Amino acid sequence: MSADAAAPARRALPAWLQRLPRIYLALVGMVLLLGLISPLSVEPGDLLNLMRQGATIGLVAIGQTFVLISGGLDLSVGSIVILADVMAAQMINGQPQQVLPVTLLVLAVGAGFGAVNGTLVTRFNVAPFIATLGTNLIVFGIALVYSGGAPRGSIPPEMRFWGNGFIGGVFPAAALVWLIFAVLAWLLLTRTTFGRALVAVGANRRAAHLSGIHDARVTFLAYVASGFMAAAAGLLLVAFIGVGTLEVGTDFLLGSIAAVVIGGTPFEGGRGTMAGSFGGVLFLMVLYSILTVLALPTSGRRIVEGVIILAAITLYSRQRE
Amino acid sequence: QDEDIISLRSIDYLNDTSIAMPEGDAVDTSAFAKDEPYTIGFINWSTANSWTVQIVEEVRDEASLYPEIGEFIIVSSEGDADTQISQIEDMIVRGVDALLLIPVSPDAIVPAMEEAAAAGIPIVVFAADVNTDVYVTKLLTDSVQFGRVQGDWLMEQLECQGNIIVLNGVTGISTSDNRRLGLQQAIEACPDGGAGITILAEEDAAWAYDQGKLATERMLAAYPEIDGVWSQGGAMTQGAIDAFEAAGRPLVPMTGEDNNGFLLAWQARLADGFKAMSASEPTWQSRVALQAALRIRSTAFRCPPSLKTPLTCTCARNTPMRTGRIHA
Amino acid sequence: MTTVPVPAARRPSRLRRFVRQHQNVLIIWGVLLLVLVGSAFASESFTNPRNFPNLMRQSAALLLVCLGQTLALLVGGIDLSVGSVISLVVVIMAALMQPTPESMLATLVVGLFIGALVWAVNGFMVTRFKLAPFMVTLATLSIVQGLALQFRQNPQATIPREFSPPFTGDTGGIPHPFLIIVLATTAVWLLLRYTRFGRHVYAVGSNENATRLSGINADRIKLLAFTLCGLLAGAAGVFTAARSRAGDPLIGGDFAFDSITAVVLGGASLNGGAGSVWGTLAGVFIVTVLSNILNLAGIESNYQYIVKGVLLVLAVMLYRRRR
Amino acid sequence: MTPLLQIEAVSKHFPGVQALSAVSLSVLAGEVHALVGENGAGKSTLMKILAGVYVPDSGRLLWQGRPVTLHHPAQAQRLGISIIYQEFNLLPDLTVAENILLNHEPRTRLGLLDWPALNRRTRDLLALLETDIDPEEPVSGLSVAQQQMVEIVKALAVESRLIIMDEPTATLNPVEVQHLFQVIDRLKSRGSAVIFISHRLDEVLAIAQRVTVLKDGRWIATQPAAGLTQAEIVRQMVGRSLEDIFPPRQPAPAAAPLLEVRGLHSDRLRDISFTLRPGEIVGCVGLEGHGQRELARALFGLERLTGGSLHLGGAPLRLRHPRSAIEAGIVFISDDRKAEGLALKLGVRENVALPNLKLFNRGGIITPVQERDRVAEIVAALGVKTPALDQEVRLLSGGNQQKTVLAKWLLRAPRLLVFVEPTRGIDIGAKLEIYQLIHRLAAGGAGVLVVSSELLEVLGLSHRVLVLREGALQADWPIADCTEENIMRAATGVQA
Ligand SMILES: Nc1ncnc2c1ncn2[C@@H]1O[C@H](COP(=O)(O)OP(=O)(O)OP(=O)(O)O)[C@@H](O)[C@H]1O
Ligand SMILES: Nc1ncnc2c1ncn2[C@@H]1O[C@H](COP(=O)(O)OP(=O)(O)OP(=O)(O)O)[C@@H](O)[C@H]1O
Ligand SMILES: [Mg+2]
Ligand SMILES: [Mg+2]
Repeated sequence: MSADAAAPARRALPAWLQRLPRIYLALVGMVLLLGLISPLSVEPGDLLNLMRQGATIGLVAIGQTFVLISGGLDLSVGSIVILADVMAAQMINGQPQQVLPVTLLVLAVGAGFGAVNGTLVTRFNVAPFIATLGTNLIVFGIALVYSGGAPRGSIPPEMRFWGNGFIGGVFPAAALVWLIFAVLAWLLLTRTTFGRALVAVGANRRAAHLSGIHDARVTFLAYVASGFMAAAAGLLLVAFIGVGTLEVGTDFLLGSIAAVVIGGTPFEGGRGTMAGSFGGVLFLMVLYSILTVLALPTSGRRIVEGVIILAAITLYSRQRE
Repeated sequence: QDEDIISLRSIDYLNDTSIAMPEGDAVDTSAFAKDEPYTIGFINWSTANSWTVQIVEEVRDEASLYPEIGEFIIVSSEGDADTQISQIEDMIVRGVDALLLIPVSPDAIVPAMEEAAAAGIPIVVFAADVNTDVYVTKLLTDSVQFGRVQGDWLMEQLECQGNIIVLNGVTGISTSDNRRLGLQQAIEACPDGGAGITILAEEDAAWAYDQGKLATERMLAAYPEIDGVWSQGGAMTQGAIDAFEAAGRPLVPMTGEDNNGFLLAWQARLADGFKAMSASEPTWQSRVALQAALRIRSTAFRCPPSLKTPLTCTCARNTPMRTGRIHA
Repeated sequence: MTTVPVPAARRPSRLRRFVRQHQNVLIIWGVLLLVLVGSAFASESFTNPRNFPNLMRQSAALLLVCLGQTLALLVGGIDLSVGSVISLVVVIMAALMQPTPESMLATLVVGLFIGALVWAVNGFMVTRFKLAPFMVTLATLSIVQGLALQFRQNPQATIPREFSPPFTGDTGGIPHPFLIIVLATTAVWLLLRYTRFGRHVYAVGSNENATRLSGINADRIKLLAFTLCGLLAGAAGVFTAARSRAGDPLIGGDFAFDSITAVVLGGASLNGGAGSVWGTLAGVFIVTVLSNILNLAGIESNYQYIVKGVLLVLAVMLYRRRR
Repeated sequence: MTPLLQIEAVSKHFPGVQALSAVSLSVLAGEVHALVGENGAGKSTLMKILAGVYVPDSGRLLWQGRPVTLHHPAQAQRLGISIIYQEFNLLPDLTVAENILLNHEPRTRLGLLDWPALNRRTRDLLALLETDIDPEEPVSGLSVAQQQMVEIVKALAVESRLIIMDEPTATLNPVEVQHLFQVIDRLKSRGSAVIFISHRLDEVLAIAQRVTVLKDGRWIATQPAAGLTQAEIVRQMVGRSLEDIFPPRQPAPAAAPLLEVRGLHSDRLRDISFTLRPGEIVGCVGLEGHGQRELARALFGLERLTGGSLHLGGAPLRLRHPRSAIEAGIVFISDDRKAEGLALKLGVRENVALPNLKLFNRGGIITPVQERDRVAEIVAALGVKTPALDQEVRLLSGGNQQKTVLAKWLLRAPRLLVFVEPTRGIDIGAKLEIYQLIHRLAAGGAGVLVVSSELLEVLGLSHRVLVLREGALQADWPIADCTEENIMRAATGVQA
């Protein structure tokens, strides 16, 4: 309707810019703002470090993107991250030769809980909100029981490198892990039949079903991917921390959803990009830096944080009519 | 570690005034006397926290020593006052013979506590303060003092001059707020009233390693000159240490709390002259609380309305690895 | 062409239609019944007469929030900010309230007003800028929490003792929370069922565009529904203030997830247009009873998580599978 | 006499399309004014401008001689304009009564909703069309045709001066169309004006006083219906004359049956058996709700069967999922394109590619170039009018949406095509193309089953006709034996 008037102007932009998720516009603005109030925080090394800081939540956001596109929601990621963290630390227990087998096991466990979510949603028709909320409680309980509330164990330096180290002394290893997964996920979403089917299922499940898409299987796989990515994030987190802990301060759940939605994947699904989610996570990281630099008390921080998120989504993520 | 706990078992805390210092006039609790077995309820404030896990383990162990305990119910409020109110109400319905309570909020749970008291349930409050006197006894270490001790140490290290960064727990939770208050008092106690100290940045890091490290990284990126770190939690301090080293910045004096990871990290850097201190609230206070509850119910016991457990602290002069109660 | 009589379709009996139309609500009440019976077996304290007022008190605030949440979900929204709103209401009421009846009444009104105001702002953002309610309320969650921390007093301000009885007391053995639950549920039900506004709420959530094309100002309906949602959150804040009598800036913490859980349990759809007040009521009771029985039965927190998660999923499975 | 409504030089541009270019038109009180044109000619756009949904880029509207601007549907309603949209705008979770009286709900003196009155008034309104829809039924449980009835009744619920009907008859059977025409006559005699849009030109000539033709967003002609012929209208619409809309039938070769249906039973089907040979086009008719849809759906695995068997090419068919049907070479075109045919928010390319992803992938990896080429080819072949391959489908005109559905199923040569209302909402030129296409596919050896409520379509297209009544097969006649009359008799069971 009236928004159509703006359309010709938008067409004047070069094609690649048009395709770039609009979050990057906001991201550039935020980096400029950060540079303005704290020039030291935007040196190249610091910007790369932002990518490292975003890596764990970035991995979770990748899985969350798949699930949101399918029209669902995964509330269990936070607990899966914690369980993976606790399991890895306790099982590896400082022994380098355990790293690989435990990593594989933990990823399988994450994917397994994803499969539980997927089964509840597709086979038993449980609303994703409730299914994943239930799993979230169960998985957290398991993490508590497994660790007795006080996780033990530690991570050998070889593995800690992936959380803390720098490749060639400059590029954060964690950021590399994130990038690799993001690119793979992007290919999966845009270049494979699975990705296509996923988008179609999110946009109109009935029509997709009638087009011969295994809608249940595709939805199921989205949850498996989400559980898997959450476990991967847990592994990266434990590599970052070095010990198992139930006391993870990062809010993986709301953080990941916020990043994905800010990145342009609508809450109702049927659309969405990995590049957008990637940018959404970076946006949050820059936002946190700005908040730190502003040195406000928590009350002020929370207010500014909310206002900036509101401003960002108002700026670019207007829902299309 | 197990041995330490066992050795602690035999202690009669209530008669050892060096451990539990009575304050105020003792009251007669004979009105509460009742035949065993007892059903005891314990409302913990959170489960996913190694300090409270230790609290729970110790009280569970202590409870196993007393055959007169018929049932010992442990639930946790997960830091939520509304949940805790409901749990107190549920304990009333359950008809527990005594209630051990770590308050989540100093005021919000008062009406529920009043109700429990009115229902004849003796309450033993410990580990966090509450603004009412309907409990039978209360067992505390002082959170303000905790922050103050940390702050005093840091001021001493910095000679009241320099830039510091602050890592809090969760603003709005009394423990976090009170410790922070203690820091403020320490700063203001400087000869110049604190004018020489600048708080560059301050953040809530939820007592967690990852948030402590991330917050410190952001602060390091923004501020080239940081002279001290006041952190009110050990895991956060450990994160701060790692962040300083990752940024290639020399370590500055840091405060922390009794936490194994932090203490180990500190010990490893002792030789390099890293200065740190650790304050600690004893986890065995839960044992004291349980003993008090049982005495209130079983014997005519003159119970002090308030007990103070000592705040211990480990400073650079001492060796950092203290006796047993550190969870390995 | 010849005109032919169309064979008459069988019209279902009133009862069968009622059952079919209210299938979800009936099933969820069945689930609630199961939970109640199971609880009675699990702990004898559950049937202790004291437990009834207890359960009512524990349900009332959640129910008020959930009624609002139901409205928000019905128009296709969601409210994540409700917990902060409760905190803010409680903090401000505690700071303002003096122990005089006038002051109490005035602060009560202020409390309601704050809730409505927050949601009027939320609603404005959602309708004016076409933003996703999830994101808007996630942002307001943060802002309002910040405000609650800003306005809190340290030490916490308290609320006069006399403020509680009208909300948490009882009259002639009937607990006031029970009356609040009955009144609020009935009022919202009447609103949804017997007013044009109520029907339009369902219409907007069911198909916003179609509603707009019917000449209805969909934005106004949404704005109003959101404001009502805020008003109910404010009411929950008032109740929580009466229950806790202190300005705790974090007391609202769990309300958002608990309320969405209860409402979705009650059959509301996160996509809008579907949901009912009676289903919500059952959902609230299920959530409250679950916590209650786990405490009464003395299940430890570590296991409480697992048991709660399993029961939650089982309850919904029992109920969703029938669709 | 001032016309009720004058449209003066109205233009409307959408990204990539000039939907209307300076269209002028007037509508008189008490007349039925038909609007015809090809798919995408701009008919619906013009109507939405009258309904206050779109604001024209230029031009103006005069209502009883006075200029008006309509920015919101409520404004159009206040003037007395009501509209039946081409795309349904019903609220699935609400009941029929709530839908029909949405925004006009009767209230008691207390201002509360009067549910008994709501249902009563709805029942009265529904009686106008002599339909038997239950006012308390949720709309989601209705068939497409019933939903269309609800849409019509909804527009009649308010006293309007101008009633716009955008393809109201597309889903109705002839009997229902007769009822609608009676209602239109009543409206006319009451002095209301009706704008009537349809691709069925016989209807247009039967009901309209004047006919306006649009082409590519331009006004072509407005003329009295009396004396006008279908051929003339088609010439104006298409720009050339179409000789015979139904291409000559090739006789179906005698061959072993492609599809054998034996003793099919389900909730709605009773003991249905028939065969279909390769190259054969079989029509299937019956009154709404008598099992034709279900029969078609059963062939795609969408109906729960309680008995009977299916064989394709001699091999037994077990259809557990649409995918197994697709893999067996069966395609199914549903009559509910919004719910079952298209993902409206996705582009044309994504929709067309969806059932065919196997064709352009290697080991699960899509090859975009191949995909684009194949989709472009079929889109061009079917003449889907879209500004870009990635245009969101919901922005296409109704007819072009339907063509997109066809495109997605015809990209691969299927063995058996099951069509439900294949030409619903499709203009006459495109219809011809689709018929030709069906013939080509049949000539290539595919079998075709067409379920249609357009009797003429079935008669013009099929080799054989199946008639269903109450879920049972009443007749299985070669086309030579079929007349409109005997088919209607078989369908209704009424002996003439
Ligand atoms: N995204 C989803 N959200 C909710 N329910 C779903 C979703 N996907 C599938 N389902 C439900 O799961 C059940 C099985 O779906 P469906 O019949 O499509 O499976 P399927 O595609 O046949 O799977 P497969 O071919 O692998 O057996 C259906 O009841 C369907 O409603
Ligand atoms: N909202 C929109 N955005 C972009 N293009 C649109 C929009 N609505 C319509 N169009 C385009 O405008 C043109 C006219 O469409 P319109 O719906 O008016 O055609 P129509 O004459 O009603 O066709 P049909 O007979 O198929 O219904 C088409 O090319 C269509 O794709
Ligand atoms: Mg049209
Ligand atoms: Mg299946």
